[in-house]
Amino acid sequence: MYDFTDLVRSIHESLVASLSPGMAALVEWIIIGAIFLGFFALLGLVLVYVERKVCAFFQLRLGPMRVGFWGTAQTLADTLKLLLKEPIMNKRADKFLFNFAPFIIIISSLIVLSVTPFAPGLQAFDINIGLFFVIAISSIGVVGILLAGWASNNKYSLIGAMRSGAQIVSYELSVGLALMTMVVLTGSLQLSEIIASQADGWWIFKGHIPAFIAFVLFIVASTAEVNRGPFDLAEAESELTAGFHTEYSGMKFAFFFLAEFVNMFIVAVIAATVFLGGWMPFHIGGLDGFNQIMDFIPPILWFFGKVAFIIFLMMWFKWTFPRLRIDQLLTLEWKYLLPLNLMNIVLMAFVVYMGWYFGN
Amino acid sequence: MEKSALKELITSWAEGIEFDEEQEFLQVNIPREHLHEVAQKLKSTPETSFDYLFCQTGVDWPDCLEVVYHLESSQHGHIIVARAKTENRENTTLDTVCDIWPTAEFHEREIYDLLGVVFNNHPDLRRLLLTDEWEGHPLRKDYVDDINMINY
Amino acid sequence: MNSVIKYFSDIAHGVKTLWKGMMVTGYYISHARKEIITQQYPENRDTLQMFNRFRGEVIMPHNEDNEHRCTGCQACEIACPNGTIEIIWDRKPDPETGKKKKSIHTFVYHLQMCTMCALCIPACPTDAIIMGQDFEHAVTDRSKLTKILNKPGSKLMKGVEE
Amino acid sequence: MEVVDKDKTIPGDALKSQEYFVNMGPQHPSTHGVLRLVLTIDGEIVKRIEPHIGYIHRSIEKMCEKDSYRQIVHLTDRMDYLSCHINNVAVCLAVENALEIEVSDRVKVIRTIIDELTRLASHQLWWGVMGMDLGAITTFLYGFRDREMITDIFEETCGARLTMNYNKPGGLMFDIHPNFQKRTKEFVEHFKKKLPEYDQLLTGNVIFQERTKGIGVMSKEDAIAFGVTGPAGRASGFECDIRKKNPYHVYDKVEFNEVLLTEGDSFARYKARIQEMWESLSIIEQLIDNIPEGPIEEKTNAVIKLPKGEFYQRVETARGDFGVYVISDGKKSPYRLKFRSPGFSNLFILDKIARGSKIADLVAIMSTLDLVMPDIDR
Repeated sequence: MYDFTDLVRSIHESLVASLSPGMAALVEWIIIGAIFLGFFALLGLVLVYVERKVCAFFQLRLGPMRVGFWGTAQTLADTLKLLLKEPIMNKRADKFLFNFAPFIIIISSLIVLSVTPFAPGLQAFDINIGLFFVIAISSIGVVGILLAGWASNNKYSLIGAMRSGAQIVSYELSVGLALMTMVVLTGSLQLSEIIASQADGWWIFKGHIPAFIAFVLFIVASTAEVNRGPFDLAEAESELTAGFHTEYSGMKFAFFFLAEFVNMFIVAVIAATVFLGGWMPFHIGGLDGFNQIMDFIPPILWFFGKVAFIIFLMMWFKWTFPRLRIDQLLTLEWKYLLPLNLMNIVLMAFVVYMGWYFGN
Repeated sequence: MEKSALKELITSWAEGIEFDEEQEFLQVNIPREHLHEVAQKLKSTPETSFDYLFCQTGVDWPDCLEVVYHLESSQHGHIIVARAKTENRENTTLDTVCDIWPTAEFHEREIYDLLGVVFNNHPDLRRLLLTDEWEGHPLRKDYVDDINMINY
Repeated sequence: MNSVIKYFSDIAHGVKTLWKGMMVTGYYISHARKEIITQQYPENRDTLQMFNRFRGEVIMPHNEDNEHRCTGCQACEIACPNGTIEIIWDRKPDPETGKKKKSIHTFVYHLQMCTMCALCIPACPTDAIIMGQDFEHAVTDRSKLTKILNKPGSKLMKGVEE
Repeated sequence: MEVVDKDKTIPGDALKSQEYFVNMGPQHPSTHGVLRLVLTIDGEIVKRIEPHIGYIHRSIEKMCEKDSYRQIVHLTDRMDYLSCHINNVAVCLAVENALEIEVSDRVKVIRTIIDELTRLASHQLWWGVMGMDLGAITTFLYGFRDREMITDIFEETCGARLTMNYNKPGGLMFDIHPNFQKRTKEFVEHFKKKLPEYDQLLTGNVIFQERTKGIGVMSKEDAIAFGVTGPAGRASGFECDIRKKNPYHVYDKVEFNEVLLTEGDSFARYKARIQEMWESLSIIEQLIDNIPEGPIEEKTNAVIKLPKGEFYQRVETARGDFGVYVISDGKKSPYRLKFRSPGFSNLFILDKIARGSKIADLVAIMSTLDLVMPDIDR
């Protein structure tokens, strides 16, 4: 009913009909690129506003209230301010790497965004190794953080960058394993197929205990991977002032800031897709009437609803918990998350082998 | 320990120890030659065991500088005020007590900084509050500062 | 085996304490409307009520005839620890008796030096100065902080000196 | 077989870690003011800490030498601004003792209540900041919410929220506001409900406990030798509560426990303060309903002159043993006035207890010592 496949196909066909195949492809690239860049910027603005409001309500405050209705234009004004700011740089900094680092981070998060399945037929890049692609690209971001910390010529930045390196290298494992647990169930790495396999119920319900454990592990590990919440050691403002972006100002700082929020969105997208059925409405196998009612809600709303839920969960963590120390962070990964993940993947394989999950 | 018993005990330790007239706390004047020795005994003798130096003050008198040690025993709960004077206002050396009470290290740095009492054997006698280039010792009565208007 | 049990009970305990903390913040976000404590300051200026005793600045009340109660005795100037108050006085002949009498010319109040300790208020024998409740002292120029408390043309209230 | 020399297989200098200096402060989020710590760091491990102070040294002791005794009181507000009332009272008590003035019971009880409110306000702020230092920013706002009620009480009665200067030698500036008792009772009721929330949010939290337990352990001997007092000293088992040792006001008439713990780590210091808040609440509850009638000030001369001699007054601020040492030569200003500030002694144990810990631990230790820089610099 709310399928975008026909719309996308008709645009494609009209372009092919009026232009040469090469030109048509080029135009399509430009359109998709422009859409994603716009979406990226919009996402940053909205998420920053949401974070500030949610944080304020947790803290018995009102948050931004002055610019626009209930402060809705606040982030826009802030962006304007950041754009107008003079970019200052440490005199002894490595100029090329210093300027290059924000782009690595922002490009890596943009690339991952390209596989996001927003709604049926609304996915820019549906490759058959989707999940693998996400895990691979998202670890490029840490290179940017390391470069930024090193090129700043600031000891605080360097400590922050090194922490971030150690953190991401270890938490990558848990993220991968938690997703791998689900791949045992889905049988595919392609995001569209993973969603399609959840038509009769989301995996978190169908896969019950092991899937739920994997979900919790994934949320914890991915929060750490995007340097947020109780795991924001790389920027730990009470210890390292601002960590790896201490020396950045103006738009380059905004890039780091934006990338953090977009990464959070990406993590939420992956969690929503793999565990909560992506854009797939809430279906219960066998109850056709109920399923049809659920189908009336557009998939894109389902998608953004689930993503918002997970983002809210991550904000809830961030504004409740104290920060971990670096050795505790690694202890958590290597002593708790990783063994639990390994146990869980065995459990899941057993469950799948015995056929003890719903909807088989 | 009672004040009189303390008096007797401390008098026997070194020569030249004097006691001031009755105040809230027992006041003992220690000659600077015996300062370190008596301080050591004040801390280590089991009957006195003054192990908590809670206040160390430098005072600028017209003829000398004086350092006042407020001592308390965490075990017995009695308090004594020990005082030691420098020779005069130019030759201002005293022995350090920071090997006996570690907290004295920073109190002595502050006193050196503000009053100019030089403590022998202090491990790290530098200015604490003021910058290293500062001239003079502001808490002395004859210190003149034209910019900041504290005058009498 | 014990260590395995401990391992899992540690995890369960940790998750439980974390959940407890999340319930506290969760309560506040779900009751945000009731619990919010901040005020919107410049917007609520009209309804903002300071406490009577709040010490914002020193003021000298004048009555409707433009009369104040300050005799120029300088007690407040002496009581002030920071040199905030400066009284310039002169001797003018009293119109009734003809005798020369001390009266204030200007009562200078350096707000930039005032610590709001209110030592000048009880020092005043004639209750000429009180603490005002105005706290919005931000100005663009430091010289604006030096205020003259007696209004131009004001004179001493009758009956104060008896 | 070739003997492998272990030292030669590893290219020595290439793998050796190098120590480096980091300036923590004077402008740093967790030094709470202008404290500069020169850290020698090896990786994340702190090898040596050298505090540099004096950035807000205002020479209050020198200023006191020209001020009258009434004027000195308001300067003490600006030292440990979080326990300003207790500092005020210390000077007033010193002067009253020297002049042998006995204030009325009403003044004593009011001073005790406001002392305890000040202590609560200070500990609430500390609790908020402690959470913030460890990364839980929300606690800061929760601490301030409850502190705000106390500052409102202060504002209504004393006229200012922070530097209130409510005392003068001989009594109080003015009587308590008619609403004082009602508001204080409201606050006690409110805070009794909110204090368990502090425990749920931070004390019980597994991350918080991991961050503080066994960190920065201070032995009782160290605490005594370095003169660490207040909750920090009592967490190591050092009985240093002046309210018990040399009772002033009506502390000998109210019932409360001296909080004594033995662990001496950051968590013990944290717990000591939380328990002290309960004790303060109980002291306020015992006194708030029976404030006796009586004059609010005793008559003093227009110019207060202390007799010749020396006077030492100790009080217990939120940070520990605060002392006022007055040497008088019979004039209207003291000859020498020394403030024994608890923070000064508490700061310098940092090097001893934080050596070998990580940077994040140093932040936790520093916030459990509860340093207020104006108090240290004076």
